[in-house]
Amino acid sequence: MQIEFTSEEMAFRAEARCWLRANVPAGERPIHSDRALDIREFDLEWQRKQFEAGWAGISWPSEYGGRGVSLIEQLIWHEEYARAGAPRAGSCFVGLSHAGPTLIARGTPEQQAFHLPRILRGDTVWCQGFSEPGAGSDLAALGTRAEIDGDELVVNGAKIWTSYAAIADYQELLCRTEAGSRKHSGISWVICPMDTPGIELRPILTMVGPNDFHFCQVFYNDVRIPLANVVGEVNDGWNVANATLGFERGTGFVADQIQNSELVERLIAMARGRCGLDGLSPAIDDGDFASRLAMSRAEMAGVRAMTYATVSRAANANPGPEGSLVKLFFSEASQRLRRLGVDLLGPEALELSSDAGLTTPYLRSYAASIGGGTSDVQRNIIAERVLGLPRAPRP
Amino acid sequence: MQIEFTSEEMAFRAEARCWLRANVPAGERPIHSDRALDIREFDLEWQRKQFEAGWAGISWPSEYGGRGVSLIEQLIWHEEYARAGAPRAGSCFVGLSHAGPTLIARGTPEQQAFHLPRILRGDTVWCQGFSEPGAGSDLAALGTRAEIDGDELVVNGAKIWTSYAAIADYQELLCRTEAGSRKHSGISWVICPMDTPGIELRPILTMVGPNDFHFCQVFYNDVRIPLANVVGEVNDGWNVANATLGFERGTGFVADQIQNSELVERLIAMARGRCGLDGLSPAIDDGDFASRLAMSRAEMAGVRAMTYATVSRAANANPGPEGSLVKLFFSEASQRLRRLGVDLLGPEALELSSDAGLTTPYLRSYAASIGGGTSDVQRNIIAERVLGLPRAPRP
Amino acid sequence: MIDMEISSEQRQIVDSVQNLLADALPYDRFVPRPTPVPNADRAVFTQFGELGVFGLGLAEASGGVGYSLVEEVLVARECGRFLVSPAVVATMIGVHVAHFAGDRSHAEAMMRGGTPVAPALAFAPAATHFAGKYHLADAEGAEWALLWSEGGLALAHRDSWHGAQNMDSIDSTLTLTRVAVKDIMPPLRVPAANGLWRRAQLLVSAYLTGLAEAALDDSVGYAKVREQFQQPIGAFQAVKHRCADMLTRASVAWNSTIFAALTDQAEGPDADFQAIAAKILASDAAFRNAAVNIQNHGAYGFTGEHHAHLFVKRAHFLDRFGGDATYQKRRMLAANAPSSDAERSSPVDGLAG
Amino acid sequence: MIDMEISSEQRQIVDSVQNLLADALPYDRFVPRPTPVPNADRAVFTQFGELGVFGLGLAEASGGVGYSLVEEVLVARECGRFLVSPAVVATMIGVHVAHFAGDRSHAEAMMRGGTPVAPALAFAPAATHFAGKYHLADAEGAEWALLWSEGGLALAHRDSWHGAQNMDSIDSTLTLTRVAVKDIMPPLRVPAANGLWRRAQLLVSAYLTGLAEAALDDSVGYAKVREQFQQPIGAFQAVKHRCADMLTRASVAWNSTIFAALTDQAEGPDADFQAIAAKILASDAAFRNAAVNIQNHGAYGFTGEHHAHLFVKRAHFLDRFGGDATYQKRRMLAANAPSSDAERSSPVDGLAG
Repeated sequence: MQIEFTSEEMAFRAEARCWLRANVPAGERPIHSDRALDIREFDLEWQRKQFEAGWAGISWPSEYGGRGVSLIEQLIWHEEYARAGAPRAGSCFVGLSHAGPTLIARGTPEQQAFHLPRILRGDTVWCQGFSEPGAGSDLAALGTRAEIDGDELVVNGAKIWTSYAAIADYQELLCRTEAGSRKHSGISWVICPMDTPGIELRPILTMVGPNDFHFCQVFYNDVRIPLANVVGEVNDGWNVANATLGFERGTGFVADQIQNSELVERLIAMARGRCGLDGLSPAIDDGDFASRLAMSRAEMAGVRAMTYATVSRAANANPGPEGSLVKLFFSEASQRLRRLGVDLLGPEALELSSDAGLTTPYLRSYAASIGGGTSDVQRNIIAERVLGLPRAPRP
Repeated sequence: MQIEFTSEEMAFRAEARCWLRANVPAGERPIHSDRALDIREFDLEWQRKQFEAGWAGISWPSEYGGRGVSLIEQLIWHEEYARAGAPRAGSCFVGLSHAGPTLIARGTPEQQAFHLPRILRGDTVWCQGFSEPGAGSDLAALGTRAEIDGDELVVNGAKIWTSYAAIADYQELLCRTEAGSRKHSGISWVICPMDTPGIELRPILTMVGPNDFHFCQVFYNDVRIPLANVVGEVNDGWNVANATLGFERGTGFVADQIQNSELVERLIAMARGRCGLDGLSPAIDDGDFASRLAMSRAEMAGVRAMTYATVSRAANANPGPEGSLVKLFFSEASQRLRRLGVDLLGPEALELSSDAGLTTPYLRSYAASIGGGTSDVQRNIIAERVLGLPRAPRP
Repeated sequence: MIDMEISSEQRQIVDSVQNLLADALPYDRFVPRPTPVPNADRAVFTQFGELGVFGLGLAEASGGVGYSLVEEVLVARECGRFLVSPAVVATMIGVHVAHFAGDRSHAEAMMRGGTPVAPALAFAPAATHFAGKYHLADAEGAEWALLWSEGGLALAHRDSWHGAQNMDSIDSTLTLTRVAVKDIMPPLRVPAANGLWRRAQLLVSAYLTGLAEAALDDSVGYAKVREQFQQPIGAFQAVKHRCADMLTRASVAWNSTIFAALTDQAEGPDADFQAIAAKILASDAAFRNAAVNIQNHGAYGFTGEHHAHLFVKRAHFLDRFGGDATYQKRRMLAANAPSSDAERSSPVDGLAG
Repeated sequence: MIDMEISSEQRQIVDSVQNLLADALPYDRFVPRPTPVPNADRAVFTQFGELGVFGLGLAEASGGVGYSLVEEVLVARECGRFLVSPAVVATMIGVHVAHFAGDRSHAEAMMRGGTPVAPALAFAPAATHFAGKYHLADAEGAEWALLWSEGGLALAHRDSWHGAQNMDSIDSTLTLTRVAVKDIMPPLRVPAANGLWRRAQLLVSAYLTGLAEAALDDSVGYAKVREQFQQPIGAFQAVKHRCADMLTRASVAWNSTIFAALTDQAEGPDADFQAIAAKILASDAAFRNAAVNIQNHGAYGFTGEHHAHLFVKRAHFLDRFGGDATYQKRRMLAANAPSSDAERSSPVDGLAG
């Protein structure tokens, strides 16, 4: 066992840090969805900048145009990325972390040649079409169907919780290509151009704010997609979708984790600097704030240790269900931390856009234990697949 | 709505308070079970004292020799009882709160005439024989069988978690009198004299301390009990056992609740008086102690409000599954409070018999969410019987 | 006499308020729109006034309906359930403040519902006077603000709101206005010693309890119909147990609130103690039930299309009204315990000691 | 290089310790007896000594086995799993204290396992010297006590234990002795600045992690075989989710502990920070898993016939060794954050910043 970086890794860190500090966009990333095109432009411009400097596709193999660095260097990159205050990948996320890697794993040379460079150099935005209304945590209940009609698929159905649908060029779309199939069989993974006739969008307001239409519901009404857009085999979409599950092997949320660690430090400084209830002593002396801050600080250190362990394990084995442990712990610790932030902030927490900037992310943190598999789902995975406890009886 | 005591109730309180203050035993109740006979003698003597002064059977109707007071007066009695520091009923509890009331509800005149006065005047100790090894929360899985042989029952099987079995004269025993019956049918409620040949005891050590053999396992090997000892109809024992469920209608744990309220006050005083980590400022300024103390104080006030509400509801209706709400909340709040006590106490908490007397009851509090129906069982009852959520699928 | 059950007369009051709310202020008034739309609840304040909501607890001789704090608590709870603008609570309290301050004409105007009172959330609730910074909730169209500090309660006319500044509100259905008040002691005020603050505290606790209860009802209703893995999610023990815990918290909150109200009515020596405990428990129940309700709804709970998020946001407003949980916990420790030695030594007491 | 996986060489060490423990110190040594029987674990300390447990992390040149803190951490974790007397941890640390203080002969005697060291739990861990009141755990037969305060670590010979008084112990398998130490600075000591306290802290964290893991294993094993309502209780989501949370906590505790140990080995600037975080997380995991394990066992978990209760009681001892959670949280806030500006401004750092 050892945690000590090689001189190459240290040099990589220095290079990444140096470049990031110099190149991170100065302005704030737009957040309101009435400025959706601004968001697209901001995200793509930042992606182009990374591409031009050779940082695009940090986790992609170099033969596909990626940076092709080791897992540890990816970790270093994400750490430095977050510490430099770089903006989240945003609308480029699905292309870089899901669609691109899936094409690398299962796409045809033609699919790869067309799409991968466009993703990397910041030309195209992708969105995801996995979740469906009514299916919730039960992904196998997928009902969007695609009939094969000649060399085309004819898609009918609906998807939901699709981020950036309104500004995406393509969607990774899961649909049932075998009528009557159940659960995980008979599903295909399809590249769906978002300008295809028959696609309609309904923006969904989140609880975060009056203009936060982060998700869309996507309706498909006789949407005709070339059969050549299927990735992998027809009816093998479930496996194709899972091909990328372990792609970033635990580094995917490093930037979020670092941001939360930095948030703890900021809150500690804030609690030292602000007066508490009596207007005299600092808030850190007040009630249980000190204890909650200390616990959050320890928890975020714990999250980092978990991620390092995941990266370490990934060097030897494919990632297993243990990823659920990090997800479960991190999402709940983040929610505690975000709530602590608004409690410490006090009156200003009622202001959505206060200078402290704590309220909006606090509200967004309610999604942490829901998105990407609810905490209940994570606990089921841990109990059944890691601990080997019996599955609950199914009716 | 109103909470205001009548002059009769106030007079009752004054009388109870006055008598209790003057008559509560001065010495400590023995606790170690190597002094089991001392415990029996202590409990019975205190019961006799209450009987002689006319306080025995506070919840029993006067026609059966009880004090026959209203539910509110019972509540007042328990409040004053706890505040006077009166010892818990201990080995007299089952007779007074379960066996006696069951005989009142379902016993024959002969059973009543023999047993009730002996319970009231502190002659006999009763124990309970409901739980069985392996049955746990699933009471309907009862397996102790009793064959009818002439005018006798022949009992074979085992019971567990029987408090005071070693010093009890009688046991309220549930056994399966109909071979092959399942769940709640075919069970009888039997008065089992504990000196009947064929009964063997195995004391069970609790986690509380090295001599805390609070429970026994009870083995029945061809134990012959007169058929006349069946209470209610043969095979109707489940209903007989449930006849007393609502007997004290929410007042049964008032003394425990008051004791916990008084514990909060004591801990607050202790936290004000003791130095914290730095040896200078009081512990109440330390970390999260203040917050936890405030929360416990509020929670115990909440428990009291819940109990008053239960008593209020009982005046109009039979107690329903709502009792589980108080049980669930009280047991978990008590555990938090007991843990807070040892945390505040600090080093001395490692001493089982320290002057503060906080460690033993802290350890005992681990049973609070298990005994009398685990918290899981309470939550199932609340969800299914109060909220009407669907029962889980059974295999 | 321990009677914590709702009487048939009280049931009638609750029913009539529920009917009005279900009719005039259903949850679907919060259907999201492209631009935020603050609530228009004050449009029905005159109906509330006609129904007697604002004068419910004031004596008939003073122009009120002649009921007590208890009936006001019952109504405030329903207002929480229906997510009515918290100005309704502030207006209920405002009537008493104006009345105690001897201003009958303003009290009557408030009772009619024509002059809504906005809750003022103090930046420094521990101050012993009224000057300072406040957030006003839903102040548009309000005539008064209800100030609340350790100095007691006071009404500040909108003319005395200095430097009013509209802020983006965490809850887009409630406007949020920063104001400064310069009056150390505004003319229409009631000192803390009067005990009216307990009434205010309990109306806030009742509203918070209503939030906790409505969040529970929302979860239970959803758990019975929403299916996952071919069964209602309410059959899953995780969901089931969360709902059981929600009911437990809501039940503790309600019983503590009504117990405190009855203690206040009976002039019990522990009225302060109970009022503080009730606020802590109700606030805790509201926050936790609101969060669990979102979780129980999954992604749908995180949207602005369902009203689950409003329970969270309202809890933040009401928690701060009269001082947040951190402040209440400090007061809880400073309060006198109900079973003090003083009470014990008295042979007979008027209220259960 | 990020390698947090146990190497095959380390696996051999763990296996040999596990084999010894399973053989010599199985859980059934705690079968309850009518009178309390303190553990007799020190009887196998010489076997531990022969196996090299006590000199594991000391350089070969100094008479040790020549492994590092990491291997000691792996062994301490197994000791926690098997509920070995915490004197084993104190003895492991004691060897280093004696060595640093230059007392080779005592270090060697401790390494052989012939002179056990009892953990001394300070009544005032924040003191900057060593004089004061202590609880010694399992001191019968011990030659030394390991004192631990903000002054560092020190060994107090049993001749210097004043007013030794045996107290009823919360854990009847561990004797509890009150003693007073009068030496402000005992001769065999290591100042806090030396950093040996981190090693001690991490061995304690590893033991606590072992408790948390063993409690989890106990629950999972039971949940698979114990049936209620005709199915293994592990099929109930409530039990299942509690077990998942137990694993999560144990996993956080272990990874934090080993991460902190590796940081210490690499002389990372955040070594203090990580060591404090590890103790907080390991202590939390031990307490909570131990309590949940009792709950998962129902009434059986509350008995003294099963060893579930010992995880709780050991957690209380180990939590206090080096200062309890309240104290650790205070230190956590006082520690320097790992990503301090100082580290950031350096273009290249030796350890992940």
